[in-house]
Amino acid sequence: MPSSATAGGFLLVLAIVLPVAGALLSLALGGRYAERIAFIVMPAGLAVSIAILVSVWRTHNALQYFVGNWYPPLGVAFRADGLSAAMMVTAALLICGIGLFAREQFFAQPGPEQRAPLVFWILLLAVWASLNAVFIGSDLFNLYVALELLTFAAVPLVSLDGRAETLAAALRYLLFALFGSILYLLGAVLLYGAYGTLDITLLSGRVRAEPIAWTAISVMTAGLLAKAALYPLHLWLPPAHAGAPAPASAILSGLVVKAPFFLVVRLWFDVMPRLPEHAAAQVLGTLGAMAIIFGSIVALRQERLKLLIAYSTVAQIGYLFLIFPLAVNPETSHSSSTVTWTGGILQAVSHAFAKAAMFMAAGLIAEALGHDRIAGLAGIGRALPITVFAFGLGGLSLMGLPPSGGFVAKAMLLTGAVAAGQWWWAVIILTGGLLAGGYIFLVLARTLADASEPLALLSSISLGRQTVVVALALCAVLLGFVPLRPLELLQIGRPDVAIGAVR
Amino acid sequence: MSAALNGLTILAVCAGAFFFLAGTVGLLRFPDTLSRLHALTKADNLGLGLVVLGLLFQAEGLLAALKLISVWLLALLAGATVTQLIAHTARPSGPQA
Amino acid sequence: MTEATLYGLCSAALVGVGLFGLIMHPQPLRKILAFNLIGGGVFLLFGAVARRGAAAGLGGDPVPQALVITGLVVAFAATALAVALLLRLFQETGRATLGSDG
Amino acid sequence: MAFDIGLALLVLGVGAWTVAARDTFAAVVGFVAYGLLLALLWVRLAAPDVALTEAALGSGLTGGLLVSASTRLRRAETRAVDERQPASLRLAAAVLCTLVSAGVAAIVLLLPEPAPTLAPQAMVNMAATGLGNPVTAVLMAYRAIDTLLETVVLLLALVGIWSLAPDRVWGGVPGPRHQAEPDGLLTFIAQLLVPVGILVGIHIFWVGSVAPGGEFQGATILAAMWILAMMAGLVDAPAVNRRWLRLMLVAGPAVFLTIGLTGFAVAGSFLAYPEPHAKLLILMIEIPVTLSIAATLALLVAGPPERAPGR
Repeated sequence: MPSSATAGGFLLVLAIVLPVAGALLSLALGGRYAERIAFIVMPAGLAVSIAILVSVWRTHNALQYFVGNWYPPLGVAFRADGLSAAMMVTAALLICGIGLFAREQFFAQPGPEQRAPLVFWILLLAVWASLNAVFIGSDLFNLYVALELLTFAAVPLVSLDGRAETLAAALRYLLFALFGSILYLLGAVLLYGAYGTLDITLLSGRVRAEPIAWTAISVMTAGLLAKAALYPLHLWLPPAHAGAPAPASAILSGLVVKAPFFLVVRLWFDVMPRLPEHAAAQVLGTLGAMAIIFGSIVALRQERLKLLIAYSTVAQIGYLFLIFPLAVNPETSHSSSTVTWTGGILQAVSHAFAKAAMFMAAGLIAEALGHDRIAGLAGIGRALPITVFAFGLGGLSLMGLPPSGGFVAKAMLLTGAVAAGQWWWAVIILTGGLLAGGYIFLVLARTLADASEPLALLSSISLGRQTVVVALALCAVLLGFVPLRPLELLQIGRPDVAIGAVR
Repeated sequence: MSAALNGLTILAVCAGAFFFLAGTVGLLRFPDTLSRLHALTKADNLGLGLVVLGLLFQAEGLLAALKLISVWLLALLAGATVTQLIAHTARPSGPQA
Repeated sequence: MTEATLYGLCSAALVGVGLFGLIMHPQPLRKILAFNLIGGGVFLLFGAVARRGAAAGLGGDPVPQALVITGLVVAFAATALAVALLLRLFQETGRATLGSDG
Repeated sequence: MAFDIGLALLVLGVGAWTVAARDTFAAVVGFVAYGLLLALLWVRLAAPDVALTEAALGSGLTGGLLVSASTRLRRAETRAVDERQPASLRLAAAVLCTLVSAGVAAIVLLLPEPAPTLAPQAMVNMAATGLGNPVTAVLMAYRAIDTLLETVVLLLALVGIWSLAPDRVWGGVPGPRHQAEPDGLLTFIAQLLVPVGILVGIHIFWVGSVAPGGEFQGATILAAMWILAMMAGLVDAPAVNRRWLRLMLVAGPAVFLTIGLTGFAVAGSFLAYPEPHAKLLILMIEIPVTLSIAATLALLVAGPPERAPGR
């Protein structure tokens, strides 16, 4: 392994330190400072993320940093490859968008300090810090701490309203998350006991195909699935994501569930890149397929808009796990598994934008109407055309229709399925798309219908917030112009570099 | 000399262990919280005291002996505090707010 | 069998026992308790691994030992948050369960 | 070895009992015993630092938290006892858990020989940190980033707990007010124990650089003393909007972060310490961190604000 930090490695430290410092300062100063600090940290953090992306792109190499000049296995390393950089920029863009959107809702009035604004801005920064720590973490225990940080930032977001049902949802979420953490930790100690290191790069060189590695990775994966809400461990997600305030839902559904998925990818493709395990990958794929079918069907039957969107998250998470049977497959060529892999990552990114936009659109609709019953949406399309438009754009990506990131992602997954000769995944992908089309059109048809009586809006929705929602939805659409082949950026710093070259 | 000290140690520690045993039996057999606490504290304070006494014969130097004694005193104090707290919550009228 | 192996096996059993409690108990407080039980088991495995790595005049590998200290603190924070949520839920609704599927 | 087997069986038995007990309060008491036995076990595993943490935090503070929760939930818990799962489900769960245990046990037996270890590396590099306790060296130097993030984790958990307060009491005081009884025995004992406990906490923290102990263990004892003082009514919990409290909570991680960042300039890396001053810098971090952790732990136990701010 390279023995020294790469130039620009300090950017990785900044990516974590900036939001952490912001959160600390917000708690210390309190009151109305929290929001101001967040709006200073947001552009700075975005700039850091973009700088990391540019640096990775320019040098065609992963950024690396050794904290305190202690080298693994004794010390802890940070490492940003193309995948990390892409995820960090996604997170930064979304956090900034959500922050702009939330400004009105969590505006601190002058006078004594208020609970919700202070807590929201602190948690927003904390979520960001922990996501960055997850994306650049290179040490399995450091990643555990990052995951816990993420959990403690995400759970209170669910119950920010303080309603009793959100308290129950938050508690259930926390219990699932803790269950996941403890399994993850169990796997980590097994790996340390066997190979004497927790560093991902070192582990990838030491791990052999033997029971101990299998057990460790399976246990860790099981724990992460509970955190990522993959079927059948999804029970906590819909009430938690639907019960949270709209900006919080956008964070939770768009970003937070992607972190455990990201770690599963790290484990399967980075920690043990040379140990393809067909059977276990098929299990993950099957769970993903069941999530797609089950989540979509239940979404179709929802009566409330936010719950529908939350169940659609359950389904969309399913797609992410289809990459395992398709990319971890000794029979497919390297380039085809790279296509599938790229498709999975694109799905994660475009779903993040689309789902955040949809949750925020639903939040605006609920704010205007005072409820989010789908049956009562008639006429809202005329009252809030921009918001409904954004909702539709997000839906495009969920259905996998062009032009949208979801289309490219699903097309890549389809290509991978056909190339691998596993046509049944293709059937699942297409069925999921149809079902998504069903529940999106169900909502859109309602919103575009004429109201039987003139609609009385409880509050007017500012143009600024609607613009933010459209902008995020447009990001999901723009991802649709990505070429239909493996992205060079995502391959930088991966164990088998050079696209298409089988080692 | 050392044989006699060893004998004293064994005697005291065994006696201490007996009180621990008695306290544990009391904890398991007594009917309500307050009498259970009674059995525990009486027996354990004495039991720990005897064990410490036994170990004092083996102590190397004054400092070690003082440390042992302060362990006993600290345990006495902590035990008394926790007992008070438990008794507060356990009394029939319930915990006082 | 060394003591490290013995305690390693003990921790494996504790993980199973705690897992059973976590799955089967309907009350959240019992689930929190079971989570701590599993935590104790997993941390004990760190201890067994550390003990196996005794070298350089140390009774155990200090790295896993330090990780356990970090882990214990995090587990305490998690327990405190879960208990606070549960107590608030009880205050608001008068019940301390999560409903049918909890 | 016989002692170890007996101890392991005892821990297992108590652990199983906390799952099997019908009464939640009894289960919690069992858990406290479980924690203390684990602490004993950690001594057997030559990990006195962990033993101290387990006894103070894993058994003591966690136990206290769960005991008070189970008393407050007593009515609800007794009602829930009858909600038992069907026998078939219990059997399936038992089979699953046995499989997990058997799997982990098999792996324990398969662990490679000789065991990989970082102990020699940790010892060789300890000179550069100026410390004498390798566990503290791991926590404060080699893996300082974990410790830094962990202090943030604690703080975040506290923000999460505070966020559960109803809006009208935001900025108020956690928990019910405990009245001191001027002639009460509890008040007397607490007055006696608190100063002694604070001394013990500081001692445990102080020796941590060379001997078993350190910031987490010391902070836990300090936190316990604060909690005791609050429960005995000697002091009231602070209102959560107090500036001094916020500063005290944030001071530890903030100083840690600041000294870490100066590492960029003076030692060439984030969280690196220039060699001649390493020990001094680590101490400068540890003192505020210990205070912040102690305050955070105590307030984590105290819970969300329940009384509206005065004045």
